[in-house]
Amino acid sequence: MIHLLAAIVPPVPIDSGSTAWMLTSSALVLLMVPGLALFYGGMVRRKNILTTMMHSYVAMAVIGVQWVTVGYAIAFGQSHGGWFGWSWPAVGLHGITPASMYADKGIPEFVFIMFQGKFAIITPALISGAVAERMKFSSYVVFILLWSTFIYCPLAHWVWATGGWLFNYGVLDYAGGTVVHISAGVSALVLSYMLGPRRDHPEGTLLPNNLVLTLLGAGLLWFGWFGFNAGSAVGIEHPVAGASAGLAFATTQTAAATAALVWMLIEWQHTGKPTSLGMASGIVAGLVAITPAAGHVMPLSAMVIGAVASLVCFYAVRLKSRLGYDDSLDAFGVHGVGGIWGALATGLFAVTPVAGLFAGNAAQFTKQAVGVGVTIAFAALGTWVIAGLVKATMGLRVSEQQERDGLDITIHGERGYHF
Amino acid sequence: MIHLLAAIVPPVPIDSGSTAWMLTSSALVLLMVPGLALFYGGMVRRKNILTTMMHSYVAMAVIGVQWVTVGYAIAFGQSHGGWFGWSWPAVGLHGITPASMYADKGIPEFVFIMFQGKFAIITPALISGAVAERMKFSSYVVFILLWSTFIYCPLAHWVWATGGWLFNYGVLDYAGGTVVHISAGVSALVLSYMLGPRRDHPEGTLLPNNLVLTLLGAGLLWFGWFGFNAGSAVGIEHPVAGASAGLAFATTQTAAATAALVWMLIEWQHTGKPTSLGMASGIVAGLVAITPAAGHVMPLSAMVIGAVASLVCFYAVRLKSRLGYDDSLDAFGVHGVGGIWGALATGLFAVTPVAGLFAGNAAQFTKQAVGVGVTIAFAALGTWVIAGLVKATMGLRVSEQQERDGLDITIHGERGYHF
Amino acid sequence: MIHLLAAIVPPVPIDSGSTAWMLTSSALVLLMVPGLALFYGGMVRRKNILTTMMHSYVAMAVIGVQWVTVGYAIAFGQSHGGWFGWSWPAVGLHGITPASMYADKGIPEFVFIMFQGKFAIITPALISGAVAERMKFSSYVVFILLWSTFIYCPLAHWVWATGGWLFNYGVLDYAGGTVVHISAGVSALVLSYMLGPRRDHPEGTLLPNNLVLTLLGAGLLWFGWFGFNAGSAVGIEHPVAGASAGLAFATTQTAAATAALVWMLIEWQHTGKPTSLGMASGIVAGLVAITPAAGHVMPLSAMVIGAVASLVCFYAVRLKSRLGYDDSLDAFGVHGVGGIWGALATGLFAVTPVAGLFAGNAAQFTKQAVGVGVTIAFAALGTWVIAGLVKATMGLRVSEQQERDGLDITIHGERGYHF
Amino acid sequence: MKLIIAVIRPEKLDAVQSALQGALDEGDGYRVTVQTVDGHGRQAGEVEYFRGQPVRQRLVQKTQITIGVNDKYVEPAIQAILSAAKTDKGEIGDGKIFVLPLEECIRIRTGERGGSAI
Amino acid sequence: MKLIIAVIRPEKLDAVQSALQGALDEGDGYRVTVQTVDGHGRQAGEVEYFRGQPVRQRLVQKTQITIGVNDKYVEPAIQAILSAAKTDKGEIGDGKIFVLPLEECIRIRTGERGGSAI
Amino acid sequence: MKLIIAVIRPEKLDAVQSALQGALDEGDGYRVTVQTVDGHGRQAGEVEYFRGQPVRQRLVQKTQITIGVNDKYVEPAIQAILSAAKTDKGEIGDGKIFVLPLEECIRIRTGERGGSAI
Ligand SMILES: Nc1ncnc2c1ncn2[C@@H]1O[C@H](COP(=O)(O)OP(=O)(O)O)[C@@H](O)[C@H]1O
Ligand SMILES: Nc1ncnc2c1ncn2[C@@H]1O[C@H](COP(=O)(O)OP(=O)(O)O)[C@@H](O)[C@H]1O
Ligand SMILES: Nc1ncnc2c1ncn2[C@@H]1O[C@H](COP(=O)(O)OP(=O)(O)O)[C@@H](O)[C@H]1O
Repeated sequence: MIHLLAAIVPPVPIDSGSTAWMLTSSALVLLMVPGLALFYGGMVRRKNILTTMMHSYVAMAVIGVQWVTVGYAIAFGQSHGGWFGWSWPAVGLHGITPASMYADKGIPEFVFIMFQGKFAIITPALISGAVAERMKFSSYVVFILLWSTFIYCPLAHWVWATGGWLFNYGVLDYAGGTVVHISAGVSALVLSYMLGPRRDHPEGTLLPNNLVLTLLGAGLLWFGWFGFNAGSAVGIEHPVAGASAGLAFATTQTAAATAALVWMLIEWQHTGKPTSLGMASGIVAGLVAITPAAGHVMPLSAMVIGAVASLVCFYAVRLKSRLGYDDSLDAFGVHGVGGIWGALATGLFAVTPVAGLFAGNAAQFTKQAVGVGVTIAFAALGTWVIAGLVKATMGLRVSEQQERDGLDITIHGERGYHF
Repeated sequence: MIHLLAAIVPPVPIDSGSTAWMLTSSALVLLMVPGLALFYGGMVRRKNILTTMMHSYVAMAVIGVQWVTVGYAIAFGQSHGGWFGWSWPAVGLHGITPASMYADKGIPEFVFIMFQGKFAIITPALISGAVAERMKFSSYVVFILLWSTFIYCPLAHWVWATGGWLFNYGVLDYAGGTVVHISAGVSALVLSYMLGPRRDHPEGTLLPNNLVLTLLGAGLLWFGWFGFNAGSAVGIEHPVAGASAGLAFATTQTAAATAALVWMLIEWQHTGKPTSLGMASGIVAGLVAITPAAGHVMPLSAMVIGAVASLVCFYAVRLKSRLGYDDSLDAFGVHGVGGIWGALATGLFAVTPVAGLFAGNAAQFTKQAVGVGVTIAFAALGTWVIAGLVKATMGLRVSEQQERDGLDITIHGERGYHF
Repeated sequence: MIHLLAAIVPPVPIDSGSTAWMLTSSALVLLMVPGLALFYGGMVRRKNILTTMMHSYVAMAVIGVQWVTVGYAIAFGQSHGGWFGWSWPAVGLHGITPASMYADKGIPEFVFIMFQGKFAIITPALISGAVAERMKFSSYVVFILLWSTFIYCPLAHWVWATGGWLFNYGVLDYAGGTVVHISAGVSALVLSYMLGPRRDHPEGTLLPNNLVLTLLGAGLLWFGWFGFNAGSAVGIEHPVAGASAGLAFATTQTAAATAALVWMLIEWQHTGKPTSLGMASGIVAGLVAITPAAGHVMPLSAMVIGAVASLVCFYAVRLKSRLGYDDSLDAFGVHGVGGIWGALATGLFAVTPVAGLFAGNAAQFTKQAVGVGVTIAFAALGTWVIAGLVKATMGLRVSEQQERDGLDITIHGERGYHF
Repeated sequence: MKLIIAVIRPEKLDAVQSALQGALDEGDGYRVTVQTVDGHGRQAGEVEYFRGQPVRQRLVQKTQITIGVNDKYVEPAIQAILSAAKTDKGEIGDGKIFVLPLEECIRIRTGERGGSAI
Repeated sequence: MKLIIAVIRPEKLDAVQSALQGALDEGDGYRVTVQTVDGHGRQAGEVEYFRGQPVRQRLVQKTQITIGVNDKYVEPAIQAILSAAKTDKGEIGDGKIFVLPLEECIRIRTGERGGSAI
Repeated sequence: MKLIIAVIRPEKLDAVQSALQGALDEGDGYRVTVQTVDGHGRQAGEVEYFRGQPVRQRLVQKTQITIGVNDKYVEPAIQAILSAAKTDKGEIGDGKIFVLPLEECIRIRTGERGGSAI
């Protein structure tokens, strides 16, 4: 998303078509949260399904409140030197009226705020894949609140807000390769190291309780991702429901399909078993990788991006058993690695509105690499500090007995199923 | 929804953006019905899951037909003294053409009819939460048909149709606090008294069969509710996809998030267990309470409305064991109580297009109180008469053995799961 | 969908409202694929749930790639004598730019391509209902790839592309009665004969593993179908989000509701048990039958179409045990029979933009009958050839032991549930 | 010592547990192991419908309870089950009780054996 | 009286039930209690995959059937199970039959005891 | 021959299986049948919450294992279970072992009977 400072553009009348699409997109991105809850929830053991789903749902509650309170102000308020935003009227949105328009896009500012708020909600929820089955729920809640405020919001400001320093430098991130996926994926990796592996992890009979949910979750994510990516045309053009949105929709669809196909073929080749979890993983890997590139590349490039995404993620996931960390549901393996590939690939394949390496503009690739490097460093360091603080004060892990008996009954006082 | 009489305004050309948003909103509201089916279905015991879901699905079938046959004519036909509507061309929609436009909103009348029809469908389905696990299916079908025709349609006319007496009086109900939630919630309460409690209820080992479904249902409801509330801008302004819709979207999101957070905190405080059912209940309570207020209040007020909604609903739900009625899934506790609070809160916090008490217009609060009182009285009395008739002729309850063996197998000849 | 050749019309500016609706519709149709996966997946036995869902998901992967590679070129490229299309720039979409507009509809061509691509994905997935629980997965993948390329794409060209011979002849098919449902349903029948029945089929204790999924799937299908049908206004008028879309939305809703109600009443009458599977089947039958007629008929006609759809499909499904083929999940009984009825009914009830028999234009009924006949013949013959080839080279069926142990574990190396 | 295995109606489990508590609890609770089974007796399985076609299940869902008891508690346990598991007038499907000889019983927590471990 | 407990392949249950019906039905049906179990014998558990990583299950799903019979029906019941539960040439995983002494049997519906209650 | 039935904590199953393998495997694997049960012993059931209202479950989930053994393996099997199923200091809920006389054992695959079939 690239956008201009609202203050300096003359008011534009409401464009009902663009507003319709942005309302729809915001709703679609919200639906990704239950989608993610199912995707992750299906993969854990029965005794931890509710707590895993709650990791996503509680983000809707906590970040939902944080965003309208201060999050939006930090991410999209008046820029302070390119490092963070702050605008008093944006606090609690108290100074924004229904008539306030967002930039020159013909949509109410409230709609833009909501669309962005959904991104702020889903990003910390992505991290939860790494901490499944062992993190204390209270610590998780505090962690995502701090992480969103001190990592996500500034990063969104750097990359997406007019005046953000990476925005000024020229990093392209259509819908959140760096801001959303790399930041979440890298933080997931750091957190999984800090937490340590699940106690019964190496023995490894940790079979998913309900792959139907995982498949359904992947389907809802795919559906919602059209809002995520094609709605991000809001950063590019007016009307929002136009050429850029159409392109982003087409590349999103193409990358997801190709990645799903390639992951399946890799599995068929390796083990002879094309799994449904592989199908779901391929879908998500393709969607992640195309995110930063969606409105910048052509569909044939999206195919390549999707195909390579499955290749690198498939092998990244296998790395984990060798390196000994326990990224339970591969938040880093899929979102981190897929996001890094996608952000770099944007620098390779971009054609609109800026050219990438293959279109003769090597400088863009450098910018993308810088964007990736900065995001990795900031997210890793920030997570290490925040999680360290939480560990020192509240602890990060549940007790051994809670882990053994399952987090659903011990933390939430419930069981997922009573059959 | 406030709207003008179609007949007296000059034709307005199609506004494709508004039409796009209203088509989307109508589809979103339909999706709330499966969402509700899951929300409720997950909470009952395994032996009653299908019949509980069927309570929602059959409303799509029965009210879906009733609405296009006579429902729309009663609710939105030419007003007869403000009490009910009737227009011959609206019967079977036979006099409405694809070119018929709705009022001055730039959308085809068919789209408005469909949007409203989805409200008519979901409202009786809400009631079903109170009758779960013991009501005769045939009686339920007859009941909702009569209830929709003689309670819902007139009430919608009173409050929403141009010329409706409560509309003229000035009651604000943006998307259905009185018409939908209070009417359904109060009727649920009356019905649960008339049915009596489930036989094995007081012993109380009635644990939900599948909370995953309940969480997913709450997620789908949240998603669909954006259509419900932000689509209700159709009553306020042109283009429909504009400032009012943007505001309604923002308050809906904010109230739901805040209510979910507050319900969780209350539970944490009370029992030490933040449950997933509490999360789902908080979401729904917040959505219910913001419904009448959505396009009338600012986001900060939405926070207060959501927070208080969880407080009052949480305690209302606990009341039930003391008062001895068996509102199985808390249709009254959440929709009735949340709706009453929301309708009153609209009178407190409204700022646009009419001011409420806190903005210096105490009269609006009085109007809201009258709206609430009238709705409670009408719904309670009407339900008592209709359910009384059904009880006298068909009976309301299943046999003891059917209740024991479960309604799925005895009424529908099926079991939810064959694992 | 009726549309004009893009080349001969002057460029039209982007209409953001139409684009918003087509983006939304495309997303909605994608969601129908997970919806179908659940609808079918819930009906099979536990040991085959994943493979059944994968039949739908793999279509997203395989046809998703095929469509942007060659499918769109064959279906909607420059017509070669009305028989098939081909345009070099459409191959890999490499010659299409974000600025390319579709015909005179004010939407980017990419959006039209995506919308159509979702139809291409779901159609072969519909067939999978007939082959459930016994078809080799690899053969299925090859089959749908060939079937889509050599049956679906040409048929879409004949009926929907400017210059297609059935299009020129005047067959009406608003959203895919012939192209989608008849072709899939008839192919399903042929395939179920070629495969033979499941080994333990006649004994018939084949109870559905999870009807909750089937109900949810039917709900998602209903929701997505609004995009399928009301999005198909793209073939009729500009703006797309206008009168025709509104009509199609209204008839879709009405037919689905009526069919659901009628199927329930038939069951109540026959067995005394109104089942949830009947509810789900009625919904789908109604949606199928209204598909070709959606924007051509009035709501009262939609009621008749829906009611008759449930009648004919209910009895068609019962035929199967008498004729001895094993169309496991009634892909022919519902989609084939419902589609034939719908396509013929379009010739009876059409009023806009062309009249049908009851409006005095008997010729239209003849055209519909020809369209139905041609589709049946082409699909049956084509499937017989393609499936014959696959059978001769790869075989169609799994081994006896794989069938006994379930396809999930033997083919995909997974189990749906670990409870 | 005996091992009592009883197959009962699922909906009678609560009543049977209460009756067993009455008969067996000596202050330290009563002990029972419960499982879900499917049975075939004179009672026929239920009929379900699949798209209009009736499918008769061969089996009916039942609940099986297993109790290890010292000899003097055998008869009280049987009486408790009989009284609580029987429907009003006794209906087909009420279930059955089997009594098996039990040679040894060991409490895992303590390693105790025999009658006191039960 | 004996209590026969047999562990068989799940897919053989239908055949075993039919065979038992043939061997035991005296006109008032046959009686059996069925449950789902997991077993470990010479047969190895299945391999599943989780994101490309093979996971070998230690246990295989089996079906356990329990039948209380009078002494003269013990051998017919065993033969019925043997004939119906065995795969063509007999394969590892076909299962096992255990026969236990049964001291008492009580029909809950009537309170009858002993051989006639079985 | 004896039939050993043990009720243990579900989370101990892996350890018990390994211990049994150590005690019983003579090169052709060890044999055991496992099922999920619900138990009531001195250990109380868990408390769940339904909209703020606590619901105490009467039963706790347990795992039951069944092993047919020849007489000389009875004690090793018991010791294996005891050592693996017991929590550190022994806690309420650790479970129980029952030993029943087993009259006959038949391998379905071969029809072998008796000690060699076990
Ligand atoms: N002889 C038996 N062997 C195994 N299970 C039995 C036996 N008799 C009864 N059962 C179990 O008890 C359940 C109820 O039996 P029921 O129909 O009441 O027996 P009856 O027909 O002897 O009165 C059956 O479904 C079955 O699970
Ligand atoms: N001695 C035993 N004790 C308990 N269960 C047994 C025993 N032997 C066999 N089983 C059960 O029977 C199932 C099938 O055994 P199988 O592999 O056919 O035995 P075998 O290896 O002796 O031929 C096992 O999975 C297990 O559930
Ligand atoms: N006498 C018994 N009869 C049946 N099951 C028993 C018996 N004793 C124990 N169990 C089973 O073992 C489980 C654990 O028992 P536990 O609480 O450890 O026993 P104890 O209180 O004797 O130490 C119980 O939940 C129950 O399933």
